Amino acid sequence: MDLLSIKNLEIEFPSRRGTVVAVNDVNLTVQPGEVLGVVGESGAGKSTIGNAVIGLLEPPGRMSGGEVYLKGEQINNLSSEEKRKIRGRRIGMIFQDPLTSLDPLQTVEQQLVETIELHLKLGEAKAKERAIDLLHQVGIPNPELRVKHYPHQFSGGMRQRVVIALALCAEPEVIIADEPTTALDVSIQAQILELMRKLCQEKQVGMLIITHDMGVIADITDRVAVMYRGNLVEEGTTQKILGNPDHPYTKSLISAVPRPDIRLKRFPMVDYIEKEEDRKKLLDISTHWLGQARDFDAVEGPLVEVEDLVMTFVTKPAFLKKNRQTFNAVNGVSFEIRQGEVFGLVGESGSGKSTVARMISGLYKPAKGAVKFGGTNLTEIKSEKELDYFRRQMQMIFQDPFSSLNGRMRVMDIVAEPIRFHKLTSSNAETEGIVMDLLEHVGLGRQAAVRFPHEFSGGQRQRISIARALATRPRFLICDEPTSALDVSIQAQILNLLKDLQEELGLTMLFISHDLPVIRQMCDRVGVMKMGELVEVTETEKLFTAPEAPYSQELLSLMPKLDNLSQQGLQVEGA
Amino acid sequence: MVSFLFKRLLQSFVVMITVALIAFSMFRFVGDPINNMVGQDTTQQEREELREKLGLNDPFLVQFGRFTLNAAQGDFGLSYKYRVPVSEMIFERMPATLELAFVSAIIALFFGIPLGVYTALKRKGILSKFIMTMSLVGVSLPTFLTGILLILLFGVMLRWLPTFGRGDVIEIGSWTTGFLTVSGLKSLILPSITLALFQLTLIMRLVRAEMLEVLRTDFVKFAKARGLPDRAVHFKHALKNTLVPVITITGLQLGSLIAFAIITESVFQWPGMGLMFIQAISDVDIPVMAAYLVLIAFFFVVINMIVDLLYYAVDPRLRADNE
Amino acid sequence: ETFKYAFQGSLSSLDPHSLNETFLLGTLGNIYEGLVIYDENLTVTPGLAESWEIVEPTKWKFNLRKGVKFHNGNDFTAEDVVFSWQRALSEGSDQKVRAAKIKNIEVVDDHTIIIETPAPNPILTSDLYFVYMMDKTWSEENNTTEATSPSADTTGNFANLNANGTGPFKVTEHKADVKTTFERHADYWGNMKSNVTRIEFTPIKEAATRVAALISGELDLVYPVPVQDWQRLDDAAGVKSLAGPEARTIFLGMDQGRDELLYSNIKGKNPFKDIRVRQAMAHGINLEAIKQKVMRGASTPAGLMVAPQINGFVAELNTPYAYDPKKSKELLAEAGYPDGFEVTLDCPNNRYVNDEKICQAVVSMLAKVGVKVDLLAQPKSKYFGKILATGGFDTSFYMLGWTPGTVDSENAMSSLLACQNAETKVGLFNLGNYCNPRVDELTAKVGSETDQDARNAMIKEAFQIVKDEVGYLPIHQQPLSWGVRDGVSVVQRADNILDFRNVVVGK
Amino acid sequence: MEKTIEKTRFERFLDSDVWHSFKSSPVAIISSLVTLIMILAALFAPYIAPHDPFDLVSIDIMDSNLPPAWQEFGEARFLLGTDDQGRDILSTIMYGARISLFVGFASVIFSMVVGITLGLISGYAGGRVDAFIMRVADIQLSFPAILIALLIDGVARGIVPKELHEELSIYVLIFAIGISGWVQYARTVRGSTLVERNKEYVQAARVIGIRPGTILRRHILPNVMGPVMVIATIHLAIAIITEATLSFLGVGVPPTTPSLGTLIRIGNEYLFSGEWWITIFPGITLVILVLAVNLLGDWLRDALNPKLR
Ligand SMILES: Nc1ncnc2c1ncn2[C@@H]1O[C@H](COP(=O)(O)OP(=O)(O)OP(=O)(O)O)[C@@H](O)[C@H]1O
Ligand SMILES: Nc1ncnc2c1ncn2[C@@H]1O[C@H](COP(=O)(O)OP(=O)(O)OP(=O)(O)O)[C@@H](O)[C@H]1O
Ligand SMILES: [Mg+2]
Ligand SMILES: [Mg+2]
Repeated sequence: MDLLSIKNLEIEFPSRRGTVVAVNDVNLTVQPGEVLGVVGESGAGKSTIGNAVIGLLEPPGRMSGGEVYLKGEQINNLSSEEKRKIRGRRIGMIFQDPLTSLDPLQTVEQQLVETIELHLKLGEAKAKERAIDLLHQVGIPNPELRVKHYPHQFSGGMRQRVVIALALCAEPEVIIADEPTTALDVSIQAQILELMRKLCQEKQVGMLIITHDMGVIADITDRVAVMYRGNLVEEGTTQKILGNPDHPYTKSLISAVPRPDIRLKRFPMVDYIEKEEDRKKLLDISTHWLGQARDFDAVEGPLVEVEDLVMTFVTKPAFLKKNRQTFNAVNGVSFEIRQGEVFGLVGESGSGKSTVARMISGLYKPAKGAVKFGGTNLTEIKSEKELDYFRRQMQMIFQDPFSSLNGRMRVMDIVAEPIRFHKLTSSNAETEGIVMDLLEHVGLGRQAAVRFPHEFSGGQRQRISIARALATRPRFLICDEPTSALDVSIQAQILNLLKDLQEELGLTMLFISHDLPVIRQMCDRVGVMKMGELVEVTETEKLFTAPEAPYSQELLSLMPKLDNLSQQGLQVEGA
Repeated sequence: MVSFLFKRLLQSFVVMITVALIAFSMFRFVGDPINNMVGQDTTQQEREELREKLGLNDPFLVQFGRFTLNAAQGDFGLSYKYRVPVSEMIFERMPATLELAFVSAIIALFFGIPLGVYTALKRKGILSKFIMTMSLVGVSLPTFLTGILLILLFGVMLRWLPTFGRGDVIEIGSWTTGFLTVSGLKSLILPSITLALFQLTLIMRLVRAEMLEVLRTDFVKFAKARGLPDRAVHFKHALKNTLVPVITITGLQLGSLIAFAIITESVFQWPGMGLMFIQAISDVDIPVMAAYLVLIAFFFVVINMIVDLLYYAVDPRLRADNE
Repeated sequence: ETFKYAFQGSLSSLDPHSLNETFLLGTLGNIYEGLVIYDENLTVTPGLAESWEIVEPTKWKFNLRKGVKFHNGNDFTAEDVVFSWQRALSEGSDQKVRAAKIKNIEVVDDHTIIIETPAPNPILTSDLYFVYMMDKTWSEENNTTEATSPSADTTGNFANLNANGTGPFKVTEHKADVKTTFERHADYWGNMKSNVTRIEFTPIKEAATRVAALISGELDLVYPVPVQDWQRLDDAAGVKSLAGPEARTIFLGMDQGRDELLYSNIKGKNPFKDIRVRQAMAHGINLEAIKQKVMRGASTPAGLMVAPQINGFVAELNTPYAYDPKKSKELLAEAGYPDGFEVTLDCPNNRYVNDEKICQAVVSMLAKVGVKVDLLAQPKSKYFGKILATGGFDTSFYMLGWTPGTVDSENAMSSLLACQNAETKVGLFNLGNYCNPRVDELTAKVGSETDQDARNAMIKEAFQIVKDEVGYLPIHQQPLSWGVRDGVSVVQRADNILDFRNVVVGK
Repeated sequence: MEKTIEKTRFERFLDSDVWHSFKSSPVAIISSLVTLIMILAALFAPYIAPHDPFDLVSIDIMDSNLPPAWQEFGEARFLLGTDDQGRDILSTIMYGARISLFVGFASVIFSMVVGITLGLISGYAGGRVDAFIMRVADIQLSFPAILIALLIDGVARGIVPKELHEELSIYVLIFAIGISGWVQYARTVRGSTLVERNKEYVQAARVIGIRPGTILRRHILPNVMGPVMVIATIHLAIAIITEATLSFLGVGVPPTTPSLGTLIRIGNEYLFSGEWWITIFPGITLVILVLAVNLLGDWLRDALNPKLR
């Protein structure tokens, strides 16, 4: 008997403007002890399937056809109370968006203990013990202390691990993991994958894992299903899919996987197009709006300099200052980014990468140290007007696409906002034209403009975020894991666009990522962070060939190798 | 935190002084106190003398200065009308008002929150639509009308409940309480319902509005995905996330219940501070008004301070901003 | 027997010299007593003085009652009379006007005194009713030899919250504005009808609540009851309304002093100075309609400034001006205002029975003859602050009600009819400054004439003049309106005072 | 899609989600219809009301306290009966509603604007600005509308010439009611702003360089409007009633031109005597109005929330 089986699943989102069929006639099965990988285009309907299985489709979404069986028992037509009993206990779910999946007002401990007590019927003390143990298992350092913290005190990757711990805590029979490792560094990722694998093997748990990371697919899955536009286009053993795909879409996907071993000038891309009108226009930056009118002052020396940055968080507020517990998330970080350079920042999850990015963009005020832009110390500028000039040159793509978009604005207004604000166009019609164009270039299509953020998949939202960042025609772009939620082919497309911008216009970037192959392809120099400190800053190639710091060496050794990847149709440009 | 409290305390003095200042500039618009202090036979000259003696002819800054100086020494003067120390009067009235405000706040919260949650969950249900509509009938009828209608129904027609006053009270130290006698408790019912009706509707609607938003968030979905029972999802996770506006409004409403439950107190002849205050206004009893307003300012500062502290207690994200 | 009642206002003090207010004095009249008291019909009868005689025009001899005991057991003596008089004259006292009618008191013996007045005073006894007798010893012991003054220091006055009189009831508990409890004084000197042993008084501000409390059986008596609720009371089981005429006359006053009206569109002259305009006003108001509709038939339309209970009342002058809008318009046209004129009517809205409603009705009646009246209705504290001397008589048309405290026309004449005169302190409530030298003269004479017939003739002459000149626009004597439980018998005195002596509670 | 750019505003509106949600919500349609009818009836009272109750010449005290036409003693002239001065209740409701609606809406809008603005600034700026605004709010809270009305009325009467007093009184009312209501909004908005301002979408806007003012208006405001709408719609009833209370103090409209609230207050005195129609009919009118406005507000709040569609 199949552990989990999905038959002819069909899901649609009806709306006034027509019905979006998100999933169309999909059949999947998971056996006990088996790991099924689901890959596919961003927006293909992968998360929707996961939601449907546990019966938490968001309205107006509804299952318009098909059945779901758990151990032969049909579960999609159960009463809501019976469904609830299955959730968490028998089917564990890890949602795609770790940053918003946790209740902001309760400590991690409260949320863990509550779930453990409910499902395992343990006493409070036991449950607490188990909570700490779980955190330990998912690689949260210092779990005894951390367990008392609130979600906002965790980094993106750490929250993701808490979510995993929550999903695993009742030892369910089936685990549905929606991009569980996107925000994790390779070592933690390896640890988590190991944990999951062990669960599957020892407890005969079945797992459905949705991911864009071919490394993860190669590492953990037994079988792989490939989705495209709501349809299941191909299914087979991992070996088969990665090594010898049949469907042209799968082929195009595999070809776009960034190579960890050598640096290519551009990301290889094989466009898979069903319909001719979907073909993306090639973009000529020299004539395109994005490339025009850059009136920035020339800068001598490095564009961005970061000097001895320190960021202190209060982790336990207290009545008196001396009883307060504080913690330096970033501790004495200095580096510089030259003009036209892409500076990579890698490192342990929770090591302070996002915090550095936020300090540079002015969102956090450093406790100590200085951020200089073109020689000007930004931390000292007081007047808004003056800062404006620099802000226009600087943009940021946030790590979490779910919360960085205002849910009450339409995509059109979100992307147009920076253009309108900086008065980069002369008419509204022009602005709207540019926004449409940008949306197309990030692969969303024009019809996205009138929708609201919550109507999009994770990857699609990330693309909105990217379009918004590009809309100001920035000189310096801070990218906090810009593409981790994207499928590799879209990723390639966007990274190529960034590369073009960099080459033609000298766009400077701070590029934070856990994806080492991407780092290798994108960055000129890399800084490696661990526990709030910069342990190594070096040329990218040097890092990959001869890492110096022990931590760097460890990181690289854990990088998935993807040896057996199909290399069909892949032409190596430059190198 | 200590410095937070200290700062607030300091600010509260400024607030109270400002209130006194505004109050003094206001009093001459309320009417002439003399007419309420003497009979109609009293001669004009005597009236003038009295004005002079009371310092009513002094420039208002002088009057204000005198008030602040005396107040600083704990002396708020004598009520013009009752000729007893104002502070005594206020403290005598305080228990009645506080008990009433407390009971109605409890009623409002006790019913308002669950009903708000219910109507949010069953947004389209018939019952919740009915509740939403009925709650409005309660607020759109003026308090004096609902009060009288309640009296008519329960006091006059059914004769179940007393129509006025506090019933028998028991003195515990300097506090008088109606909680310990049957007639005291019975007397509480109608006025507290009258007062609570409005608060209840407001809280219920606020909770509903906020719940609707929160119920769509990812963490609620994840809580459901973990299999948590509905009660935990709705009350522990969702509800808690709606609390900031609810706390704000509850705080403000509690403040105004304590300070200005004027109409309810008059309709039920509830011997509380609101009634005293409205009487003081109509009698132009300046010392009572002045002391009372300053006291109320203090109340509000304290209540709002508690509200702000509750924000921190409820929402850890705000704690980092503290200071 | 216990008797519970409610009134709209509160008992602000227990000090008999603190505030000259009908309700306060009326209530304290059950605790304290003066040398004389009023009976059911407002006739002066012996109180703490058994008898008196006028020995000289300015000297009265009073024989004090013997064996009278204060509530604390002390005896009442002549000493106490002197003390009380002096106390009434003290700084904080609001009885100074009455006390000043006495120049000196000579103690003949413990129970005989001679009171000397500054001038012959035919109505001295009426003034003495409200000068209540306090116990000298008690007052000295408790350091309350002066009246409670609103301007005193924080140290409260003992007599303000405690009482010790000779009256039939003593105070056992007093919470100002909340509740006052009385108990029977066992050693009371007099005989009284009342069988009540305990009385509870609660102020209830809202009329509806008061009425509800009566109907629901929680109270035995409430007053005032809105006139429109009488029917309801009479229909309800176990309660009834108790109505009667009050000695208060409600009237409108017109500014006849200023050369230009305030708040008017007529500039440079004062229409009210023209008698034709005043007549037009008088004929333009339908008093019968006000009685029928606003007062539910309960008032007595008036043509005179004093009520029948008041000494000096002239029945034939009490016929109101006839309602004749046509004539009214003609008169206005004659006076040069064919299109009428504008004026603002100042009106209280919580002082007299249906005050605001009467004003509204008047405004609409006058509109029909062409006088456009804007109505400014305000609560009494703002209202009196505006229209009285303290507000600079800031009005050109106003409503006022007057009960002569002495139950004598002289009081109305000197307050309302005499020309405003700050020095002689007359006419101070003559807010519109109606002024006629003959009336002035008569007022002065009436004040000292001891021959009743001559006096009444003078009063009549004065009233006749005022009536002819339309100095005021009397409206009606307002009704007293109480509600009582069946089985409770009380006497409704025309001065709206509840005398506990007359309260009998049946089954 | 290119066409959207050329669409007129009206076309865009017809195409908007709000309009579509409106069309498909019977509650919204009915409640907006009711509100509209009431507003129109008030606006055009002089043309459609059977009598002019504010014209003193036309009312007659002898017609007072007549019951509704269908009752014994009722007269056909006065469908819903008359009040204590002989005014036709139906007409007085229409005329009175003009005052009440104007005062109600104007004062609620006034306090909303002031309160929201200050609340946003306070919550966003924090620190001293916040402390200052919130302490001003505390001061404000200490004064009930009654006192504020008396103060403003006094001051206004002092500085404005006497002829203008009557026109002025209604603005005094609006100002007094409005000013005593803003704190509710300010504190609510501030509380929510404190929470919202740290969210990432706000930070994203900050990184773009958007001015705090614009961030507050475009980003935070829509996200904190939920509770504001709840309070505002309920406040409408309060404002209308407060107007009646204040008019009693002599600061508002004169008794010869009663508003809806005043009519209810006056009628209240006749409840015991059985003349229920004086208070009940205007009371029902007020209840219906408040109901309609609130239901409309509920609907609008849901309709403006993209996630609830
Ligand atoms: N509430 C909604 N209303 C309308 N369309 C929706 C809604 N939610 C999702 N969709 C659409 O459904 C499709 C599938 O979304 P889903 O989140 O399942 O994608 P996904 O495969 O998980 O993508 P990603 O890899 O980017 O997370 C998308 O095209 C999305 O636009
Ligand atoms: N508001 C906060 N209060 C307390 N601690 C915080 C806060 N924000 C971040 N931290 C802590 O600071 C550290 C660095 O966080 P940061 O988000 O910069 O990590 P990161 O390197 O971006 O990690 P990831 O790759 O997982 O996103 C973490 O340990 C986190 O727990
Ligand atoms: Mg997804
Ligand atoms: Mg991060």
